Order: sequence, then structure tokens, then C-alpha cells
Amino acid sequence: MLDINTIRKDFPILDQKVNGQKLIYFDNAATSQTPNQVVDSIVDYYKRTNSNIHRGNHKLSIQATTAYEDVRKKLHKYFNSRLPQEIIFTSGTTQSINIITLGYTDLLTSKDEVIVSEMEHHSNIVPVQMLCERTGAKLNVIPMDNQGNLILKEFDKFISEKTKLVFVSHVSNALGTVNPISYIINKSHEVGAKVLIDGAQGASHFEIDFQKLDIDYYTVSAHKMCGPTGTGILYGKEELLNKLSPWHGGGEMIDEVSFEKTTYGELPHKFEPGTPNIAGVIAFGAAIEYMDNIGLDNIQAHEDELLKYCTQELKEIEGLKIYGEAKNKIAVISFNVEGIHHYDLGSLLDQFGVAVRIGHHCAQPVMNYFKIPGTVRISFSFYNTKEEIDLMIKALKRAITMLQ
Amino acid sequence: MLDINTIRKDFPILDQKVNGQKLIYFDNAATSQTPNQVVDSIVDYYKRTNSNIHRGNHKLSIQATTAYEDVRKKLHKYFNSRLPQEIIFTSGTTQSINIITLGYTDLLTSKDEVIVSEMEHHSNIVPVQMLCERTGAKLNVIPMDNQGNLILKEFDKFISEKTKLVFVSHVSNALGTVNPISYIINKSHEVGAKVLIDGAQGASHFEIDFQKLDIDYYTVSAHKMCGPTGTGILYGKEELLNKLSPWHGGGEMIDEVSFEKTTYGELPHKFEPGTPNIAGVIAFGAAIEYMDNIGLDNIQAHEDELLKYCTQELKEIEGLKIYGEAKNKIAVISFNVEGIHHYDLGSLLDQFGVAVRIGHHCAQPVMNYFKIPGTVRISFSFYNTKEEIDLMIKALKRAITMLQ
Amino acid sequence: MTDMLAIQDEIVAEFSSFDNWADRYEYMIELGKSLPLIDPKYKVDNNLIKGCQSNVWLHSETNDGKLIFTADSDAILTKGIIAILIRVFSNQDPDSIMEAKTDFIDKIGLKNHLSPIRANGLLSMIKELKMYAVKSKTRSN
Amino acid sequence: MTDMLAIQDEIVAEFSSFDNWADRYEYMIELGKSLPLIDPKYKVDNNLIKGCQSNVWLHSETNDGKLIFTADSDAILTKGIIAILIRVFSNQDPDSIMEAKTDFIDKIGLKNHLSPIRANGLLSMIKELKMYAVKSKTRSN
Ligand SMILES: Cc1ncc(COP(=O)(O)O)c(C=O)c1O
Ligand SMILES: Cc1ncc(COP(=O)(O)O)c(C=O)c1O
Repeated sequence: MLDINTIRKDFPILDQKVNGQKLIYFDNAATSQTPNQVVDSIVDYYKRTNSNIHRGNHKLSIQATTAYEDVRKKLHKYFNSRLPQEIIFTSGTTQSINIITLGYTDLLTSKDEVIVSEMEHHSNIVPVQMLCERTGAKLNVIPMDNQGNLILKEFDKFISEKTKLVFVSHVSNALGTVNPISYIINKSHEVGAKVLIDGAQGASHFEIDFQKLDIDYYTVSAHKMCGPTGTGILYGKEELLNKLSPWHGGGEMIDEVSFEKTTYGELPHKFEPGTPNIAGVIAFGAAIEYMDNIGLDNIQAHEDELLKYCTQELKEIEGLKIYGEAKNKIAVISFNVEGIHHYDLGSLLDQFGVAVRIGHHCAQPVMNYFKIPGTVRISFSFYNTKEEIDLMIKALKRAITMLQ
Repeated sequence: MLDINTIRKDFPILDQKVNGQKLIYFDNAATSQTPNQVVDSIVDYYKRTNSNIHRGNHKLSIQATTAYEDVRKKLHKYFNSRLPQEIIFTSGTTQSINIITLGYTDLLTSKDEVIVSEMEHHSNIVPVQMLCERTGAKLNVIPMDNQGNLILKEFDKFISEKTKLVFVSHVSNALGTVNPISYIINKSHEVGAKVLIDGAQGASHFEIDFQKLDIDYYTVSAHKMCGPTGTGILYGKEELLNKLSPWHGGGEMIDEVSFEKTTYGELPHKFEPGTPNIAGVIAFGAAIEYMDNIGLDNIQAHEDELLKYCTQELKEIEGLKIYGEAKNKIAVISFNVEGIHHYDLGSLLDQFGVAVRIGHHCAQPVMNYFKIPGTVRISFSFYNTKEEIDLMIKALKRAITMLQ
Repeated sequence: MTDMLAIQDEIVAEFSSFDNWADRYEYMIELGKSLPLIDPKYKVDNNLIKGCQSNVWLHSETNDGKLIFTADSDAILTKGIIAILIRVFSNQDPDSIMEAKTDFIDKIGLKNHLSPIRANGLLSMIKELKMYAVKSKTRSN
Repeated sequence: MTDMLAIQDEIVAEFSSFDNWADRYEYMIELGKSLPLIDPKYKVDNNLIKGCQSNVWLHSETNDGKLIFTADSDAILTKGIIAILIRVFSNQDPDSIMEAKTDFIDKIGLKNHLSPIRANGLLSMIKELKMYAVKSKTRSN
């Protein structure tokens, strides 16, 4: 069990008023809040260690490099990758996915096929579309049903020896669906296809074991798991990353540079050109530690409870329709109220101090599926409470009355 | 005149001991230190505003978006770009350059030529080499003389109607040379070539006016100008950026996404996919404000004085050779001492508390030119003092004695 | 035709009479409901205004040298905003529209309730209203 | 042939007698100067060890079943480090080398003075020394 009151003390941002009302932050799928411990690690870095890493030979630089590389080791253990250098630091999920899609440019031809799901975030669609355009590879889209589940027998039809890559999210940010990634990975591996799991919404909610799940590529954004903005990881199996060409050049990622011949460095440097977000990576390490201390089991149990409770309360509101009712679902509720535009609802909720996201949530294909322009999306984190849900429901009811 | 004692109070990191000795931080070209004001802006962001930007409709998100976009406007004014949307936020200079070199993939053919200088940082060489490899364009290298000046008459020979792009640094990080960018830009424009100025070492030392210099592309890293790690900008003229394809896809950078057709958004969003380094950008704004308050004129005058003084002191040391003696030079001194490896010298200086950089400084072609494996590099910032130079010289002399 | 500045002052006065946000919003919603609706046949993509988070359609006709605006949106608060704009801009001659100042928007505190994107939307709407005036002048010359 | 552990203890004892860094460094420099230098003809790219910040060449010969190491580097502190390693590893039989523990490195506080890159370099050197032992065994089988 979590002691939410104690936990909330780590998040001063939650303890404020907006528009004269107590803030209720239900926009956690967009970005999670950052505990003091993480912020302190940034302050500490700049006030004591700040220095460029890797090529340095003086004390500060050595300390910064060690701290940075220790986070790599920490993430390697946390996610159970086989090797630390399979953890590549990037600026976030979007950049991670683009490293892979750029890297496969040389490896695909017009005879190959790529699979993506209808449920993806634009960050897991647009780079894939670009890759297919560059290479001529065919893009197959796994459709979903009206509960927000991927239709696996359609996936089964697509998967073949021609399939080289599959892009699927661990959890849909628009619907909350937890996708059957084990099934997809196993089926894909049977035909030799590799799978990228967009974990932007996964890693913040439950434990993930890269090796156990036999994951080829996984992407994470730190800012969605109590970490800072501007950093994240790309995980890839060593033998796969070794075969992939870097498409970003720069300092640090090379072995030797001359105008006759430039050779690239080894993992992880090959994919980390330029000065990285050093403070961000170190703070990411503090975030992982923070979440690990709370315990992902506890987090998941609490969030599940919030999800169930809130869903139940919402369903009692007349004309309210929830999008995404997969059995296996977490911490996200998308909905609309009949006759009311999501934009109006979101604006009034904001006036009541309730922060929710409205719009297409960077998942327009999902909106197209339901033939709607957008939804109101509530998303929880472990620091949210039932009392906040009660207040939100009250605000929502008043907003509906005002708008009808 | 700068009141250095007051300024140094903003940098608690400078006021510490390493290896039992007073820290002397002379590694500013690798990364500059971060004043309290900048660190405070990060803390403030996470404790009061943290939220995802652009698509949000609630108070925190509106505040975060406004703060983020205000920095864009501030940089637009600071560098005098024609439009705010010509300022693209990236993770730093390296990423900025790669956005351009990737974008030109469709625009170059094997009939085209690209010019780069021998003096560039790897971040301004490797992406260019990759671009030339992808497109078959020919790469011409402007050589330098033994003072560390670009040989302009060789540049004049290369420049022709075939030249499409020129990549030159504003200031060499290995030698301190300030390159004649106006000359290069004007000559290039005469034949219709566009010029990218790698400003990683420029923006921290003197005022730059993008419009006045008629700059096509300019790149900046925040961490080299009192800002945080993990952010920077790509500046490009609107009409040029409009013609360039984005090679990174994701959320925020699109207009509409469907599996039939995806259309990209307008500037600056087209080149800013995914959640950016929001806290970093806001802190970058605080850094610009900080430097602007001190005044770039004052900064330049002080740094010049340090450069002259230190150069003079170093020249009195027997066997010491300085690499890079261009007339127009700033804040960087690379050197070696006869019979002593730079690595040994750097290690001993570190023991004396003096942080310098040793090695090839990500500029191997410069090292190849001088036929050396590396140098010891001292680099100044406005918070450094003559007293620090005196202490460094003393330490250096002792180190030389120990090593000879 | 009332003078545009007089209408603006009227609106500012109305809004300043509310002492809490809920009343202000309810009034906006009311205004939204009173918006002179566009003829469905003009609710086409061509009349959509770019830059708004909800769809906004705008149509204009000339009547006796004056421009008459009708509009619609799928969001009621947006309709409220357009209703305010139309109250100011509709039934005016093109020259007045082209030259009209719009600082009343700041005065009613509307921008406080708008995200930067929606503020952009508002600017787009005003730009569009003025564009119609420009076009109508070019046509009549 | 002295026992490798005994040599290691000896080195640890030597280093623990210094009470300031300058003496420790001066001793390292001295050791560097005493390094059994590699025959110039073996100072070839093939004998370069990867992962070091300065160039390190390493060569081995077998003498009476034991491996004799010679080396060189362009940096004197690096030579000091190699000199220490060679003192432990040279003139030993391949089996002992392959199984040798290297925790004496932690004990002399060397790592404190090494950047992570140089620590990698140190690991590379040890790996290389052990590789020679493995190779020499394969050859003699
Ligand atoms: C001249 C020059 N260009 C490019 C870079 C790369 O900048 P960053 O590592 O911040 O991407 C540097 C930084 O060392 C530099 O000095
Ligand atoms: C499922 C999913 N994928 C990808 C992303 C993109 O992550 P980022 O914006 O951190 O790059 C998000 C974030 O909204 C997401 O929810």
C-alpha cells in the first residue's frame, strides 16, 4: 500500500491552486510530475559536477562521466538488458524511434513489409511512414476493434517472411490498452521479423524485463516516468544495434575521423553523437531510483484502483461514452459527452482546476476509427487519489450542466 | 568592466576544492558553468509549471507553452532573426547540423559540391561526410595554414556554381581561430551556395546578428553559453527551412496524420517532433538573459585580456608550443610541451586542481595537420581571472619539472 | 450601423459586470447559442478557418455596402468568441473593418482563458474577418 | 619466478608508503622510465592496445615456458601503469597469468586517478596480457 500523503510531499507542484481552485493533475500520460529528489539531483549536478563527459581527464569530467555511465548501468539492471551498452541515451521516445527507422533505411527494399498498429502515437507512425516511403517497403496496419483491442487475427494474416519490422506500443496513450506484446514478439520472431515496442506509456506503469520478453527494441521517455524533459532511452539487442548504421554524425560517436576515412565507435557511443543531456540523464537515474523505491507493484495496484473507481463513476453520467474498454488497460480514460465538444469540456474543467488533455492525443487514426475529432483524456499517476476523482466528477457534472 | 567577484557568487561550482586544491576551471569550451539563476529557473519550472506543451488546454500546459515560446521570441530578438519560427529548438549543435545534412539528402546529387573546412569539429564533419556519401556530392576541404587560419584563396578556388553548401565554424574549438564568416558567406551567396555556420563556440563570446550577417543556417549549444545540457538551436532562414524536408517524424510536427496521407506542420513545429526539452529551453532563456545582463562587450573585453595575458605567460615556458596563433582568435589556447605527452600534462594539472581538456578535441584533422596526437587546451569564460592563470602557470611549471 | 468602438465598449462593460469566471463563461455560452448561424450550404472546407482547435466556419455576404458575417463552430465556447467578434464586425463597411482596432479583446480578459493555440485561433478569426473586407473592396473596385 | 600475489603485495606496500599524491605520481613516473622497452621492430600497429588514451604497444615472448612482456607508450604515466602490470605479469607461466586476480589495482588507489576511459584502458591492457597467455597456451598444445 502506498502512503500517498507522504508521497505527495515530494511533489510541491501538486499542492497549488490554479484559477483559484485546488489543482487536480490528471494529465500524467502527457507528462508526469517530478519529485523533489529528481529536481535536487539536477541542482546538485550543476552546483557541484557540471562538466562535459567522456573525453575529459579532469576531476569534474571524471565525476560527470561516472555519474552518467552509472545511470546507464542502473537502467541496464532495471530493465534487465543483457549489456549496459544496449541502453542508448536519446532525447526521448520520438528520437529513439527515429534512430531505428533511419537506421533501417539501408536494410529494407520494396520487397519488404513493415507492420504498424492503428492505435499508435504519431511518433510511432510518422517515422515508419517516412521509412516506407524512403525504401518502398509496404506498410500494413493492424486494425483494432471498438473496445480498443488490436485484432490479432488480422496481424496473423500480415505477418510473413516478407515482414522485417513491427512497430507496436506497449500501452496506447489514447485508449489505455495494454497490447499483447509477447504474442506479437513471438509471432514476429517466428518469421525473423524484429519488433520495436514504443514504451512511452509502458515503463511508467509496470515492470519490464527486456530479456525475458525477448524484446528487440524498446523506447522510453524519462519525462513520463518522474524524470526530466529532454531525455530517454533506446534499447536494442547488441547484435541488432551493431548491424544498424548511425544516421547522426558528430563528436563522441566516432572512432577516427579523417577526410579520407571516418570510422564509427562502438556501442553505445555510435548512437550518441554530440554532448548529451548530461544533467537530464543523471536526473533520470534519480527518477528510476525514486520509482523503484515506491515499487512498481504498489504503483500498479494503486493506479488500477483509481482506474476502476473513476470508470465506474464516469459511467453513471448520462451521455458519457468511454473510448477504450480493453480488458487489459491502465491509467488512461478517454471520453466524450453527447452533444458537447471535448474542447468546451476541457476548458471548463480547467476553470475548475482539473488538468486533463483534450484533442486527438497525437493518435489521429484512433480518432478517425471512432469518427470523432477528439476526446477528453484523464490519466493517472501513483500520486493521484480517489478524493481527486470525486472532485473531478463533481466539476465534470457542473461543466456538463453549464454546457447543455 | 566586470565585477568578477560578484559574478563568481552566481557559480558555486567554482568555489570548491578538487584533489585538495582550489578548482581552476579552464575547460569552458567543452562546457560552460551554469549560474544559480539558470538552475533556479529549472527548479521553478519543475515545482510550479511542469507540463507538456502545445497541445495542452489547461493552465499548467498554457503556462509551460507560453514560457517555452517566450524563449523562442527571446532568441529571435537576441540573434535578430527575421521571424521567431526561424529558431528551431534542438538537443544541441550536433543535432542541429544533422537536421540540415539529413534535409539536404533530397536536394543534392552527384553533380553537386559541398565545402567544409579542415578546422571543423567532428560534429561539423561527420554529418557532412555522411551527406556526401548518401548523395554522391563531392566534398572539398578548405585547408589551413600553420597559424590556424583558413587559406581563403583555396576556398576561392573551390567555390563555383556547383557548390551547394558550405560548412564552417564561427570559432574553432581546437585553435580559437575566429573564421572570416562574412567573406565566406558573401562569396558563397554569389554562386547561390548556402552556408551553415557552426556557432557552438561563437555565440558564447560575441554578439551575432543573423540578418546583418545574412546567415543561412546557424547552430548553437546552450550548454556552452551558461545554459543547461540537452538543448540548443538551429537557426535557418524561413524560405530555406520551408524547402527542407524533415527527416524526423513524430508528434507535434504534423498537420494531419492518416495511413493514406500525412502532412507536416509549419515552422518551427516541422522540425521539433516529440516532447522537447521543455525545462532545458526555459533555462536556456534564463541563460541568455544572464549573459545579456553582463553584456557581451564586457565579456569579450575581459576574455581578450585573459587570452593575451595567458598567451604571454605561456610563451615564456621553454619548449612550449601554442597551436593556433591567428590574429583574430578568442578564449582558447591549445599547446604542447616538448618531450611531454599531453596526457601526462593534463593528469598532473588535474592533480593541481586545474581542469583543462586534453586530446584531439573532436578535431582530428587539425591534429593530423600538426602531426600530433593531441594538445592540452585551456579555454576561458568571463568568470575566470588573472589570478587563476597565475596559479595555473605555477602548476604547469611544476608539472613540467616532474615530467622531464 | 452602430459605431464599432461603441459596440466594443458595450461588450467590455458587459464583461466587467461579472465577478466570477462561471458567470463569464455562462454568458459566453449564451452568446454562443445566439450566434447568427451560417447557411449549411456554406459550411464547407473552403470556409474553415485554419489555426483553431475546434472547427470554425465563416461566411460573409454584402448587403448595401456592408458586410454581414455568419459562422458556426462545433464548440460552444468558440461560438461565443465568434459571436462577440461578429457583433463587432458584422454589418459594418469594409473600410471600418479593415481599420478596426481589437484591443477590447484584452480588456474583457478573454486571452487569460485562451491557450496560446486558441489565442492563435482568435487571431486567425480576426485576420479572416479582415480578409473578407479586403476581398469585398477589391471586388467592388 | 616470484609468486604473483607476493609481487602484488609488494607493490601495494610501496604505494601505501606515500602520503601525498605528488610522491605517488613521481614514483609512477620513475616506474615509467624503468619500463622494459619493447624492441622497436615490435612497435607496430598490430601490437597497439585499443581503448587507451595514449598509444600503448605490448609484445610478448616465451622463455622457458614463461611469458616475457615488453611494452612502450608515448605517455609516461601510462608507462608507469604498464610497468606495474608487467612487474606482476611478466616472467610468469601462462596458467598463472590467466588466473591472476587483479584487485591490487584497487588497493593502490590507481583507479582514483584514472578517468573511466583510462580505467577502460587499464582493463584493456590486462585483457591483452591475459590474451597473450591464452594464445601461448594454444600454441604449445
Ligand atoms: C566548434 C564546435 N562544433 C560543434 C560542437 C558540438 O556541440 P554539441 O556537443 O553541444 O552538440 C562543439 C562542442 O564541442 C564545438 O566546439
Ligand atoms: C505511446 C506514445 N508514444 C510516443 C510518445 C512520444 O514521446 P515523446 O514525446 O516523449 O518523444 C508518447 C508521448 O506522448 C506516447 O504516449
